Amino acid sequence: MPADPPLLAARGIESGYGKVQVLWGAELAVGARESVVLLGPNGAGKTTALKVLLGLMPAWHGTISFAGSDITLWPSDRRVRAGMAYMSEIGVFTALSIAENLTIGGQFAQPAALRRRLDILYDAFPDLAARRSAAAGSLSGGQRKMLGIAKALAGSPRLLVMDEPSAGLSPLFVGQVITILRQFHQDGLALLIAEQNVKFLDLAEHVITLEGGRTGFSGSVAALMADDALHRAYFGL
Amino acid sequence: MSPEPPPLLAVDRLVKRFGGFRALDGVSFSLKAGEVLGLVGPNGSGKTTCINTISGLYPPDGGAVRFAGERLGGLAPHRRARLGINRTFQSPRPFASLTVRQNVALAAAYGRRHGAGGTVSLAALLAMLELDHLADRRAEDLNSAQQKQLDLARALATGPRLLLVDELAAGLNPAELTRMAERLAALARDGMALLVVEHLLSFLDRLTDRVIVMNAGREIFEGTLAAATREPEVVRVFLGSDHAG
Amino acid sequence: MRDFLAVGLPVVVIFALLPLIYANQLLLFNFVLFLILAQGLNAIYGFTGYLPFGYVGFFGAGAYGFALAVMHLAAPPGLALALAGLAAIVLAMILTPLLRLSGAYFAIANLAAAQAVYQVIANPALQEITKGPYGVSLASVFAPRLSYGAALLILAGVFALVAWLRHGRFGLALQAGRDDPVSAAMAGIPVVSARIIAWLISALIAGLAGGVFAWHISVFYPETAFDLSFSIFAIVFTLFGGAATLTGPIAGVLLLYGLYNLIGISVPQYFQLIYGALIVGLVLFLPRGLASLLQRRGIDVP
Amino acid sequence: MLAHALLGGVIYGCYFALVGLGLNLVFGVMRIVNLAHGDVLMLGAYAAFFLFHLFGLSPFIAAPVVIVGFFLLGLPFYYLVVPRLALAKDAEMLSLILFFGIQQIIEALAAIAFGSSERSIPGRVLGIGPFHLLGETLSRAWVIGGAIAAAAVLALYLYLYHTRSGLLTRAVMASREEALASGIDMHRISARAFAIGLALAGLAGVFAPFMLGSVTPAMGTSVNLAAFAVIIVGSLGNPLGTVAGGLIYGVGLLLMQTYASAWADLLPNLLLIGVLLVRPTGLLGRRVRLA
Repeated sequence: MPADPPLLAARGIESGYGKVQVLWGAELAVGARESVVLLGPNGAGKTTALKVLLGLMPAWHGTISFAGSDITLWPSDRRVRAGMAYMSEIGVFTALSIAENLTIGGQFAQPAALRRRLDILYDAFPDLAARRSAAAGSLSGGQRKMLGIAKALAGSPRLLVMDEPSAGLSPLFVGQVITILRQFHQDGLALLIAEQNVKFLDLAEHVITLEGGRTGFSGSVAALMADDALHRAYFGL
Repeated sequence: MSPEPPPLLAVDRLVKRFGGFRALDGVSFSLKAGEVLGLVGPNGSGKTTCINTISGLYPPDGGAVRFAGERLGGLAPHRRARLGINRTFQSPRPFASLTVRQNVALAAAYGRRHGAGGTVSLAALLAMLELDHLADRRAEDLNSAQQKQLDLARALATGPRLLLVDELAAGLNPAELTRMAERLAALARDGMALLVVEHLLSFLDRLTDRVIVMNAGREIFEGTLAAATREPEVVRVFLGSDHAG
Repeated sequence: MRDFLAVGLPVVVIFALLPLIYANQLLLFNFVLFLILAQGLNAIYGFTGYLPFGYVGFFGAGAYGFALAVMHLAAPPGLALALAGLAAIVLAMILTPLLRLSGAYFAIANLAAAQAVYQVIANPALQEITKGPYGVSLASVFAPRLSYGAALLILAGVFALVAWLRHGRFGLALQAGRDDPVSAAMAGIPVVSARIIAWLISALIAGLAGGVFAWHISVFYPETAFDLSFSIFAIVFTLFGGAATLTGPIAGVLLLYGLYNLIGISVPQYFQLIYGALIVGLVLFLPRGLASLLQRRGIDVP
Repeated sequence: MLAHALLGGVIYGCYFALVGLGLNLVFGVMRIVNLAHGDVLMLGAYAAFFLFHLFGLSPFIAAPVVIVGFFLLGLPFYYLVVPRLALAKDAEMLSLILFFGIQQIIEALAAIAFGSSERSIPGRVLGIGPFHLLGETLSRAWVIGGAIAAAAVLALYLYLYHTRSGLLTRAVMASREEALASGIDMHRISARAFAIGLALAGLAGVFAPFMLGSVTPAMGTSVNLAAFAVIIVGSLGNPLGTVAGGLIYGVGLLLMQTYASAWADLLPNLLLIGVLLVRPTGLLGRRVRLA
């Protein structure tokens, strides 16, 4: 167990939409350079949890810290500046070009640093390099997902938070997404991935399940498999 | 051999497209009076689209919906309500500035089909859904569980023969869940047909054992709920891979 | 009916008696006129959420409907008044497709429509028919006491109508459609046709107001009958008092138009300034008007 | 006559593109309907009038002064008003009513301060003598007004497509939701767009005395209707689509003035209603949200 305080820690998070409460005291932690997969069926509150972590929705209760600062009340642009990146389920601006999407991802970087970063990303995503000025909307679903990842990585974040990267992807592309994420993770990127696709467990060092807006299981993949937490989270039967 | 009466609801190869995306890709099923059918599947599989199309919010792009033997075509939602089709919404949509009583009374006044539902009074309906003590409160002042009950009360006030239930369980506590399941079961016993979209399978399990599993706008399984959770294809769709068996 | 007897009728009676003790009948008439217009706007904005910036278009159509009926048909005032209402309804029917637009576009398109009607009527090319920019004179039917009485009758009818909208099934159905058109449809409410009926009713009220206005002042110009201030005043009075109530617009008219006259009409810009500031303040701090101060405390405002 | 009308129409088209530009930028970025847009234009016109008559400054000097001044006023004004609006349930409708109130305030203050008489600046301050273009003789003031408007449109294009801040602005226009998710500081970008919108309206105002005729405090409403016609005919929410709307409007206006001058005033209103009724999605592009 790492003795260091986690990179990101959320405690007792409650939140929701209007009067509809979705999260009822969720607990989450991601260590530096750690990869965490947040599993759960739809409606369990995964997207809401991620939005609260990024400041896109307010936390009604609870605290969030990142890299030693209490960020509970920070606006989202400040969180992104501090090293969090978020890839929503949409992930890209379809009306803008690939290069523009990446520049938006790296909006807070110095021009020279951004150029270097984009060179690295174009190497890692050759499909994108070939069509820099094409509109993101002209890409296939899988390529869009890749662009979404590249955009989120353009700001050289310490932690990448992703909402269902597998949504709408064929199994082949899911494999490619996992490969590319593993590559950046090995270079030190911490990951928090909300998924219902169990395939992403391949990438996980730690698994957390959300059940009805509360943290259910939290532990290693092996422990998850030993327990029947998985089946319970998904089928509740 | 007397011919079997037609089912109350018959959905025949229903197609609904949004741009190039096929939200419903040829779904067929039927439902008899007094029957409960569960509709499950991952997000985006087309469950709510199915309810929206049957209730008339979306015109279908192909296939047909027949109700009591009649093809509905492009019939407007308010006319479907008067035929006896009603629904609840995933997140409740009350008439926020009206009182609870006005919400339900309007549905009874406008939505009730001729000669239907005369047996249940407004007061009894409010009492049944534990809204009687809130009758004069504005709907916007209710909490989310109460708004869900109001949604159901309003749908029931129209005297439906077919009730489409969209994610009623989310956000209810265990005691509320139990009462809600009992209520829905009682409605079915009285002859109402129910199509229930639900993520919380344990809730569905108390209502029916007949389910359809959808994925990507298509039906991939029809059978009992227990069998569904053992079916590899269903498990794969729910978990996204064949990791767990 | 209770609201009408408690609130509407007393106001009508007071305005029926005031001429006995107060000589400025034109001012009293203007009060009655704005009471009618504010409630007419309330009928569409309060109950359906559609805000007609060009409400004055129906008022002007009514005024000219009345004038044309008198000038060309030699119609007696009663018939001319009916034709004034009809003119506004016809205009509203032509503009019914605007209801397909969402709020802001509806408001702007409606304003453009009012301007267009004004430009047609004021056009010198139509001088033969409308007298164009030179205005009309209806001295033959001038009868201020009669027209004041007619205005009071219209006011009583409008009060009764709004009281009915507040409690009747139809008005509740309109409000349901305003709150959520989708679930209103599932409650069996024909949202679109109900909205159209409210739209026509609201236009009719403005048309009658315009007709009785033409009758009462008898000499006027296109820019008088299509003065945008009629729209602005009706909106401000309704927003200030609280839409979708009977009392709100009445309070708005009595307080704000009272203030307007108390300080004196000589510098209308000061009122425009005050009204503008009021709108800004209302939107930012009290979007549901004075009535909501009471409603928030659970008090039902008739 | 036709060639003259078409050429004049293109010049006017450039000018009306500028009139609609700021309104469309503000709508595209904030989904706010700035009903005081025409009144801001009116203030720009008065600024030019007084700078000329009190200090003898030509509109060429008034233009940069107004652009900078209105931009600097726009920033605090944004923070004072807009963030509160964004919290509301129906922000678009509420913004309409709010800016309607602001319009009334501006109009009243202008009438109190400047009186209601018609003001103008002699056309000769923009240069003397007629202007010859493609064999037609045109008013020099028209040509200059149109050219400056075209330059302003080009400047906005360069800002939106060739600066990082412009890119973020387009990102917000493309998707507010994704812009938030990408960590874009919405308020900073929106405030800037709002201030630019006011500056563009002010600039259009500086040349209004030459393009629209005399200036009065009450001119805002008709300018607004023209501006709405332009952006609805063009492409709502996409500022550069405004150019097409402006050209259609300008050519239409000159043709009407040439061949049916008595009815020319009807054009903006009929165009606005006609487009909204026949093709609520706008002639060229983005949807007008339907009820």
